[in-house]
Amino acid sequence: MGNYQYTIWILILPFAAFLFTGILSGKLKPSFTAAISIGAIGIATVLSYFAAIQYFFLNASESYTAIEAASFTWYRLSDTLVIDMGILIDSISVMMLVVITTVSLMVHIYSTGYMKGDDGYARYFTFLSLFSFAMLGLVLATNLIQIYVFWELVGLSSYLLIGHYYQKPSAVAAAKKAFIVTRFADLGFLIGILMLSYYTGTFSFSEITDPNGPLITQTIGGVFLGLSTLTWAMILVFMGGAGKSAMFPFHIWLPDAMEGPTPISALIHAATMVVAGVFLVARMFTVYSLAAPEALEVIAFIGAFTSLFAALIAITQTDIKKILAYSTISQIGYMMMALGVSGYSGEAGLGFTASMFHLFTHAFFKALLFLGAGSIIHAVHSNEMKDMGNLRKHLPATHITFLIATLAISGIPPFSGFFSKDEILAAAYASNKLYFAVEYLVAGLTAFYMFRLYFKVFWGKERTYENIQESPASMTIPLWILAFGTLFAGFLPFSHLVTTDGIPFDTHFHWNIALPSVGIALAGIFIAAALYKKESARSQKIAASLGAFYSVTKEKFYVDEIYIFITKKIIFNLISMPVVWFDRHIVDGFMNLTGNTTVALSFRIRKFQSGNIHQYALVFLTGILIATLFYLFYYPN
Amino acid sequence: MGSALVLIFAIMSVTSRKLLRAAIYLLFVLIGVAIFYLVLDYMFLAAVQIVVYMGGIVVLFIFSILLTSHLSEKLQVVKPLEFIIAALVSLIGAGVALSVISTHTFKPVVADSPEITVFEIGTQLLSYGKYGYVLPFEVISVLLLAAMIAAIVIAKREKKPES
Amino acid sequence: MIEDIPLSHILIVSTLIFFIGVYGFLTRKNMITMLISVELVLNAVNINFVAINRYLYPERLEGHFFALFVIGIAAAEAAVAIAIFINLYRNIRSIDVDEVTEMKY
Amino acid sequence: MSFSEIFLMRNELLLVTAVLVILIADLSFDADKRKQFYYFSIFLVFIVTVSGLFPAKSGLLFGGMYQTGPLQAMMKNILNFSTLIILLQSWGWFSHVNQQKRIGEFMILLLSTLIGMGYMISSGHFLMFYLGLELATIPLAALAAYDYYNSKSAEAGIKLILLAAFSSGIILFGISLIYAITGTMYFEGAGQLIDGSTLSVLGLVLIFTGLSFKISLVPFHLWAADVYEGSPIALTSYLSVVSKGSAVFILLIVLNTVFASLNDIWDPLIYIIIIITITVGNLFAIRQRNIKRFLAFSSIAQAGFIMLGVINNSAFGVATVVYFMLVYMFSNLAAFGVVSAISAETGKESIDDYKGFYGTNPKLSLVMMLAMFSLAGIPPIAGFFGKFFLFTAAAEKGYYILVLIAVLNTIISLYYYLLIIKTMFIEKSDTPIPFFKSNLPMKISLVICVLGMVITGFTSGVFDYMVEMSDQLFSDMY
Repeated sequence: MGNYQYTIWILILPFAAFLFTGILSGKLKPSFTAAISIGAIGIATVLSYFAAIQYFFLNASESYTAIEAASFTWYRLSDTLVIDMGILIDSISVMMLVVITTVSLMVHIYSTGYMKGDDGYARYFTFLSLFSFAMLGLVLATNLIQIYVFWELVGLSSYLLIGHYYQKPSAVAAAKKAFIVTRFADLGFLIGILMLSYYTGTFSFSEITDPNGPLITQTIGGVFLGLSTLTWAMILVFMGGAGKSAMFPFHIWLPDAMEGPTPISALIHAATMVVAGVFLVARMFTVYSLAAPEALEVIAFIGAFTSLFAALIAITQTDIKKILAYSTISQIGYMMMALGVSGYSGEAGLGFTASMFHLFTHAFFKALLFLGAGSIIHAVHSNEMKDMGNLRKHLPATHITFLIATLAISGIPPFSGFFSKDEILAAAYASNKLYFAVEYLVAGLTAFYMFRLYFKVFWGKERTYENIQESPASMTIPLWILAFGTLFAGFLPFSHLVTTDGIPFDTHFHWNIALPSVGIALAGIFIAAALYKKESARSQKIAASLGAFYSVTKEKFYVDEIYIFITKKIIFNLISMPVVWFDRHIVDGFMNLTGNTTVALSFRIRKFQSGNIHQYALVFLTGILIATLFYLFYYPN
Repeated sequence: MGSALVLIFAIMSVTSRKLLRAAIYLLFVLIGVAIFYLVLDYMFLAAVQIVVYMGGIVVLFIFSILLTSHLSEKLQVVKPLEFIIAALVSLIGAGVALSVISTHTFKPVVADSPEITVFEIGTQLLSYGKYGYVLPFEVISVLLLAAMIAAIVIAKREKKPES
Repeated sequence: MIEDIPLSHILIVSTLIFFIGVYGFLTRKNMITMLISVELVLNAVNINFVAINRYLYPERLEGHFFALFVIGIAAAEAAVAIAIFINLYRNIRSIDVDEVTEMKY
Repeated sequence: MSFSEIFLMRNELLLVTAVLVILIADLSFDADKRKQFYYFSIFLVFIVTVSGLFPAKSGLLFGGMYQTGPLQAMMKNILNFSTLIILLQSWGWFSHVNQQKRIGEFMILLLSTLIGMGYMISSGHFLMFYLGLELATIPLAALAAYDYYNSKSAEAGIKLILLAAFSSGIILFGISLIYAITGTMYFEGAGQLIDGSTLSVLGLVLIFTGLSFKISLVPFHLWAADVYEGSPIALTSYLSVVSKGSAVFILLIVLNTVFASLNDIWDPLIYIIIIITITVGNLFAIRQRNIKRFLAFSSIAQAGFIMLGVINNSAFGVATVVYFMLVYMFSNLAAFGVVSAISAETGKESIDDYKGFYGTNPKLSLVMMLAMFSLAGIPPIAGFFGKFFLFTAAAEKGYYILVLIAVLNTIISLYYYLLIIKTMFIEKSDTPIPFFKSNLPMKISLVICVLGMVITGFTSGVFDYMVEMSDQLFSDMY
């Protein structure tokens, strides 16, 4: 078991940094504020790694059990229903600790360079500490209420961070949208919590997710619309997760949220907040898997659908951050789908393990991509790809690290993304062939749009840049560290560490899946290269560097034409564009319409407040009459 | 018969187009109510009704009517739509209330009536046990004080200072 | 004497007065007449209290006392209301409720 | 009756004493010493507030006409405390030339309504309930019309007193019906004898709607926005917190004592009223351009949320309501404090005037932001817990649809609270409100509110205490 008391400091330090810098804001030098924040998260990172090593590798027993490292009763609602505050140490929370602290620390360091000279420098770091605290509190939560509180705190601090450039109307609108859309989704979460607590009389995860507990072994509640009450509750809980994790149709906030500073996108929209929903489902996975399989089917469907949907949109985007945003949505769809198809215990739980594995590797390479994009934007002062080209000459460090991350997300061995994606595809293959086919296609699309981005930015035509130079060391060092993580994270034996029931199992390598998936990834890369490398004078060299497969297609020119026809005409115009249109006008439009209708409605009913006492008295009296008549006819005693 | 008269006066007091007449009709209604109390053997209450209402409230009304309007002024006729709505709501309300009251079986009426003397009333008003009313008595004194101050503060105003 | 009049008769009268008052409150434009309507309402309620007291629970004087206090409060209420009317009259030279719809929506 | 027994009424007695002392002191303080007089009055209210913190005993006085206990004492403490904060916030308004002379009267009237609320909450008899209600209403109308050069203020007073008189007529009719059924006006006796007949349901509806008027539940709320807008700002905050709070408290007591056996009947009524109240309050709030009116509608919506706790007729439900009132007091008064400071300083009350406020007055706008977040129910500020417990209370009764609608409405409310924040922080203005220094009492009050918003959320003891206190309403007394 071991003693994990010290883990409380992982929470306390960022919070203390937030309080200290927040209260003394304006009195401290900005650089000092940054130093405090970095110091706090740095120590937290060390502690997290220590906890991970202690939990995973110094563990004597065969399996991993959940440990409540600290707990105290906060509110007592009834004799059984209590709200605790505590720290829950188990394999997924420890893994998340490592992810969050690592990425957060990198982002902190990176930001010292990226945000240099910004008016809100100190404020930025203050909120960054708050966000880190909230996110860490979320993953360490021992019960539903604690997770909900931190969940909302994450939303709040991300609101503050996305709206960092508060002079920019679009940033403010985006922050508000993110806040409101996720809050909207959270209402499902909240009601789900209330339903669960009503039936189980507890908020505690250890009791709710106990495989032998009453929630799972007994049927509770009635049946509503063909699904049990528990299933509905779990679907509602997932709704909250879908909001934070930007699942369809709640994904609309994420692309807009790119208005925030780029390091924030790396932290919030790549590695931490957006995976909160995946984490939530994983946290409740026992219940989903054993007691509410229908809810799990919903999750699998939404995950698969979102991953395809977002990948199709990503193809058409021209803003590099938007491409990364849609790619994030797509990858998280992957994780959700993997959870959805997963079984419980042993090798059946491969989907769960794969999902967590992908979460882990994705955090590294997606943070790297975002930070790389930040570095590009820092140099070029634009988000648009048309302003970029041939940047590999000017930004060598960014180029190499970005390429590593792009290869990883495309699933090319031996980069980390390959291993986790392979496991996900294997899990999907074992469970549902349709989802497998979808995800297989998405893997190809991913490789395509990522390399489209890569080629357009780093190859392509040279543009006129104003005094362009590589980012300072404070920015490139985090890039290298993350690139290192991206290279080696894939070799972790995840099935020995993170499993559904805490018991390790052996997974073998799925050659039958790995090879075709690499194949489709390469295909995607080649199409991208064929389409987008042309503007480059050194196209021949890429052709050579990319190997024989490419040269074959090159020689057979008509194949190239077919590729272009397929991609441009079919995928682009016939599929992606309509999807984009649907996304912008129907999904987003629906949300806007709801808002507008509310406002319009409020105009319509203003006549009720006419200022005339007679009318007030009349409404008053009518109210009484209606109530009385209601009782006369409905409650005849 | 008497009650019919009270009702007629009540209707007239809310429909009369002359302000002062409305107040006078109200006076008649109040007298009618006082007579009710008398019939029910509540002498003291009837006396209070007459003193407070006639001596106080109605005088106040008449006074303020004289202050705020001309005697010849006629109130506007109620607009038909307003009339219909208000009448409808009142009628439905009355119908509902009456139907509820009439269908309710009250406990049997107690016929014998103990004599109520002013002395008894006084004692109860100032006793502090159960069914004693000294506390409300004190509270209403606070209320009257507050109302008095309120009325003075609002009505007595100084010239607007040149700001 | 009260044997001649049934309780229901009195309750009907009081209810009618109550709703006559309500009608007045809903239609009258002049604030003083609205206040007159309120007095009608209060009197109707008082009749209720007294009659119920007398017919159903004559052993205790609760309804009687209630009516007594209601009369007192009605007086206080009327005084404050009229003070406000007069103040308004000084401001806008009218005590018509249709004139006081400055604040709406 | 011994001295110690009469001491149960200490809150009201002290308040009466305070009123009398102010009445006399008003004469002895010279015109140039109004500020001292103001501080003196505040000091008296402070004493009353502090005295309420001593442990309260429960007991009946005057044959059950007055009943008190720790729960009632706690409710009164909340009201006293709010009044103290409001008075602290009103120096800016008092210091205006044409108000200075009348501080004394203002205090007297305000405190006498507080006495009325005290008696109302402690009433064990319908007469005391009615008297308290009237004492808590009539002076308020005068206060609403206090600013007598402003026709809006007079309009507010008129709307308040006419409609209040009307609604008290309706309550009285309801009481008379209950009296007809039970033959007693003591809550205890009436509660045992009430039979659930149609007549008693009618009585219940009438009494409930009369109180809904004071709480400003839709559709009995129409007066609220107009009166809030027209009244002097100190009174607006008083109406939206203290007056509303007292009505909520007595509603809790009346429903759970007199009408306890009819709870199946009042549940659907409250259910429907909650839905329309929250929705209508929110829809109207979205569009307001006057900050006082905006807060009026927001507080109407909040009143709907409060009812979520009332619908759960158990000690837990009562505790959630009282707890929410405490949190609501801090949040709403923080908002009103800022509005009041601005209004006193510049006379501006339109939301558009708040543009660029962050640039000139960052501290005040941060307070306002915190208040808005608390009202919107964003964790970890206390407002979240207040709302969350209310939701739990309703969910405990199995009203998921209701909770769903309520939670949906929090999204709408979030939208318009953010609108205020956006106006202050982002929008530019050529003529922003210039920087000003708040006066000392205002600063104190805002610090108290901010601390309250933060601390009440984190100290679980507050809520536990309230649950404990609320038990007595259901156990030892009835």
